[in-house]
Amino acid sequence: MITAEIVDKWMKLFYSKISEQKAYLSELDTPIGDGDHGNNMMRGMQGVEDSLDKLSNPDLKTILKTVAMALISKVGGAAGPLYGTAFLEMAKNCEKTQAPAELFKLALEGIKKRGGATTGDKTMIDVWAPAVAALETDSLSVEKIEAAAAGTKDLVAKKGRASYLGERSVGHLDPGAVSSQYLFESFIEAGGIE
Amino acid sequence: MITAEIVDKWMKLFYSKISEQKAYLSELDTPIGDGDHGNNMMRGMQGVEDSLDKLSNPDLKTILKTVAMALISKVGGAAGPLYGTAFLEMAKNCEKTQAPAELFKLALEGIKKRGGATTGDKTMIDVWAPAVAALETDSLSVEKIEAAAAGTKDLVAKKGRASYLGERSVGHLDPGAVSSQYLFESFIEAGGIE
Amino acid sequence: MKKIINSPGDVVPEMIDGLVRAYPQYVERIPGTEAVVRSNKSSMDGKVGIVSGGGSGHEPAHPGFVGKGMLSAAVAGQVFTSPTPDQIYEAIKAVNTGRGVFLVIKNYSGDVMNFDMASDMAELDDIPVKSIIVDDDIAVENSLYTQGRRGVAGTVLMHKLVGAAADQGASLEEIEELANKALPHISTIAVALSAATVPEVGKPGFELADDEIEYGVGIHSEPGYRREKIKTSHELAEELVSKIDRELKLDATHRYAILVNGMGATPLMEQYVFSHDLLDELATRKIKPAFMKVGNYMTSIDMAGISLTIFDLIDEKWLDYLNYPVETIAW
Amino acid sequence: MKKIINSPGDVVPEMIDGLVRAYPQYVERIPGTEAVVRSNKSSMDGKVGIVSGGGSGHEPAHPGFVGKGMLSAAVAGQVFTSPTPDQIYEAIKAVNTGRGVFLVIKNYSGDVMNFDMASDMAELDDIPVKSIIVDDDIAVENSLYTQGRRGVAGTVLMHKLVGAAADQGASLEEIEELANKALPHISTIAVALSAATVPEVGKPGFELADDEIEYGVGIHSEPGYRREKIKTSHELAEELVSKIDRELKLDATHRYAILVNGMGATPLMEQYVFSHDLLDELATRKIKPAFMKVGNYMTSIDMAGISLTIFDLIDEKWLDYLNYPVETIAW
Ligand SMILES: Nc1ncnc2c1ncn2[C@@H]1O[C@H](COP(=O)(O)OP(=O)(O)O)[C@@H](O)[C@H]1O
Ligand SMILES: Nc1ncnc2c1ncn2[C@@H]1O[C@H](COP(=O)(O)OP(=O)(O)O)[C@@H](O)[C@H]1O
Ligand SMILES: [Mg+2]
Ligand SMILES: [Mg+2]
Ligand SMILES: [Mg+2]
Ligand SMILES: [Mg+2]
Repeated sequence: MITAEIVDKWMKLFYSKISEQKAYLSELDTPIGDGDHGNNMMRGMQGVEDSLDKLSNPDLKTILKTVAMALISKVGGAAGPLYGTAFLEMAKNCEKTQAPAELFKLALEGIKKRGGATTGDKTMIDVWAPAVAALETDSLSVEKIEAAAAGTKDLVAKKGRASYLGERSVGHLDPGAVSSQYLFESFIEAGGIE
Repeated sequence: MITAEIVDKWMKLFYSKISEQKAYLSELDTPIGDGDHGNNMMRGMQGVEDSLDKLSNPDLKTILKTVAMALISKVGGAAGPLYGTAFLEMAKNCEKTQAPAELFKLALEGIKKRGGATTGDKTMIDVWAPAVAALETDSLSVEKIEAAAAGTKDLVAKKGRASYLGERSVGHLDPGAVSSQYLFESFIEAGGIE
Repeated sequence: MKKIINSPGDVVPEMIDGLVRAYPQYVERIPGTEAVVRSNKSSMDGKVGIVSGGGSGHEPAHPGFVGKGMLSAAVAGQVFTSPTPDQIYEAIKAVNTGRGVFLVIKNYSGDVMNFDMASDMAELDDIPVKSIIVDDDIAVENSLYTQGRRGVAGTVLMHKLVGAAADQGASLEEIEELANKALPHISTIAVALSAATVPEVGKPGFELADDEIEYGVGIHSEPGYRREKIKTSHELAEELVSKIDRELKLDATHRYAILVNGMGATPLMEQYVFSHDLLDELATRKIKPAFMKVGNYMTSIDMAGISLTIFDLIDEKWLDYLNYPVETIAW
Repeated sequence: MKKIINSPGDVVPEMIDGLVRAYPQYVERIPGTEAVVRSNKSSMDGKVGIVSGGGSGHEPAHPGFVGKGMLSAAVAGQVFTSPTPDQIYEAIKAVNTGRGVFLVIKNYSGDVMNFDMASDMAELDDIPVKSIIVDDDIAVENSLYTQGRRGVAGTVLMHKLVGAAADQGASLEEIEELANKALPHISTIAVALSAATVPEVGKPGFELADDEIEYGVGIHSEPGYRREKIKTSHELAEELVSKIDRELKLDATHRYAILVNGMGATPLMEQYVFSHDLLDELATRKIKPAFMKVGNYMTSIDMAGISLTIFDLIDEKWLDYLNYPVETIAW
């Protein structure tokens, strides 16, 4: 059951992971991208933090929509619309269901639709898809997420900037997959699957 | 007595010294100028060589004028008009006198008039003026010329690019003084004062 | 990193501020955004609005091309990062005078998605929006299964084309048709001598040895297709022209427009020397350009390098559009 | 040295060739020289000719400013080396239509002497020649006993001024008077982040550490007045404005024109950020420029750095001259 409190905790944890790993994420984005993913996510999460600070006792829909709008209007690049769309989809549907498996599944569909990528394209989807599958069987764990992110190393990028490298993208982690790893880890730490 | 043969020999010797010292002259021009004096002189002496090649049995006036025009149209920068003017003055006056002391004196006056500099301004004049004085007392020697060029090291530049440095020009040889040193050395080697 | 900036995080707002205050006769800032719009508002009356933009770091693109006859507004994202949809949406609203708005988007996932979201927002306001996704960089092989090719310097020629058509009263549909028709005839290829340094990153996007160059790099330090020892300008011209030739099938009976584009740190001296070799290379193919520009138009911050764009002017009108007078900072 | 060139010795002729072939609508080469003249010959009829030039390496200066309303011809010497009198003389002859020729010379011994010799040659042909020696660089203390100050970016504003006056039919004497009157009101000061590399030399004219800048450098790697640790754009603006203020005595009741000039390798991003700080700095003195330009106008090959020129428009007409339309590659 996702609640407003969990989202609030989740975002705080995610923000602190992004702060810690900002340089690392940008570094991952350098050989196969344009070196800004850490900065982009940091700017976005600062925006999320600022926006959430202004809310008092928000309901689930409000908090999810606030996160979405902050990400959409602060991140830019590829990650902004994708993460933004994910939270927007959750906000849209959270009155019907609060089950993580269902909400994350809808979010993943939003990401796929927005970016036109699919599993195996070496994007954040390669963390989101296995994470959603694990949620559906109640088996999401930090290990699974880490493994999914690590698995992007062997893939050839088909979408995003890394795709310009073709075969040469092999051997590098996808930065968006790693930031998504942090997102799911934070979700678990925030008690999202208890 | 300056003759056409001496000028021809002189220019060949000067050309070969410039070729050897091209990099050194540009290097001298770097801390207190714009690093091109060697290249400028090299371009000029190539032009002189090419022009002289086209003459057959020129008289003194023709050869001096040819040198002047080649320098004027090939060197550019500050050195071109100055060396060019010097040879032009010699050409203009060589029908009246062929005495080195007199011709070089007129050349020096041309340089002073063209550039507005005087002795002690840390320019080629600081080699030309003592050289002319020595010619007048029949005492020109390689040692005197070298000493004159070396003496520019202690001077503060008042004209040319080096003057922008003011006091900071002290401690550096003047590149035009050094190329003038080669000019006079070549003249001696060519038998000009025998 | 040695740059004339204050805090790396403030580069974009300060740059836009400097630009609009230096050139108030051409552009002004859309309040609350990093987007600029024409100061000459009446020049937009009754015309389709043209909006472009993208990450910053490509100056003078895109704000330098805002003005009568070219762009109506330009949106600046963070350095090398697509602008956000809310800002693009503000620009769309600011230039819509009733005949709709046309978006010129460079083909990067981020740009495409953010401009898409902005179009969705504008459609809710009943503003008709159409767009072109420019993908002129032939360094990357094209494929339906990937992101496809990048949008680079050829985008500036697209701005010029649709800007001129809009100024002459073309409808949104006509502009879309023009853009779609012209796009396949614009090809660009670049060579880099050094990479760009994003202020917030603080070091170059890639390293090239003192005697190395890389063909086919993008405008965000994206890697290219080959690394080699430094070549002469003549050999570079040969390589770049032959790459484009394979794509456009250069034909002595056609008319071509040429854009030689400096990447930011490459002086005009080198750009003109390259132009000399390029024109020789084209002359061996019996081609003499009908239109040519040389300079910094779509840069990559302080990258050293050059790109060559060739535009096959198969339609008579396109040359007129390129020559059509504009009032901008940088065209 | 990594540059897009062929042989270092061929840079100038190849560059001029690339330029004239890229822009035949504006300029053409004077046969047998490295000088360019307007293609639009009729624009010179009955007008005083304006000739400028100097060493190469300052592109787009000087050929980029040749065209109706600005220069009639420009002569290019070797890199950082004054052109020779014979070439200048050819340019004078090419633009003389009977009302005489005005020379805009930057104050370097070489330029002054070579242009002088060319004037002497022209006078033998009874072509009336007058000139101005621009010495706008306030980094160097002025003195009657030295070469005096250098001519730098302010020279471009002088080109604009006398070019506009000539186009409007001013006589040689009127142009000389205008130039003499304007000169003391134009001041420039620069800051360098790195030095230029002359192709034939192959290494930078001076070395600055990774965190060092130098104030007051010239456009040929001439040393400046102070070396310091890198400063913020804001602090640079403060330093440069205060230097010029000491010279021009900035006055809120005056109107000013501003030229922010990139040295060749400094991207527009930094130039616009600097402009932002500059305009703030001027605003503290209650000054809002009446005219401003930002870009690469008088470069120093691939030097990184910026110069600031302030022009005190004490005469009403000068602003009109600056705004007067021109047909050039680079103004
Ligand atoms: N079309 C897409 N679908 C899904 N994810 C994508 C897509 N394009 C990019 N990404 C993700 O976005 C990440 C890059 O984000 P970021 O660096 O912030 O944006 P940009 O590439 O615009 O600089 C990639 O690592 C990848 O995971
Ligand atoms: N006004 C002058 N009078 C005499 N000699 C001068 C003057 N100006 C410069 N020089 C000489 O010219 C030399 C520099 O020549 P060069 O480097 O070829 O020209 P530039 O300074 O134009 O690059 C100086 O070393 C100096 O000896
Ligand atoms: Mg990125
Ligand atoms: Mg010199
Ligand atoms: Mg990015
Ligand atoms: Mg020189």
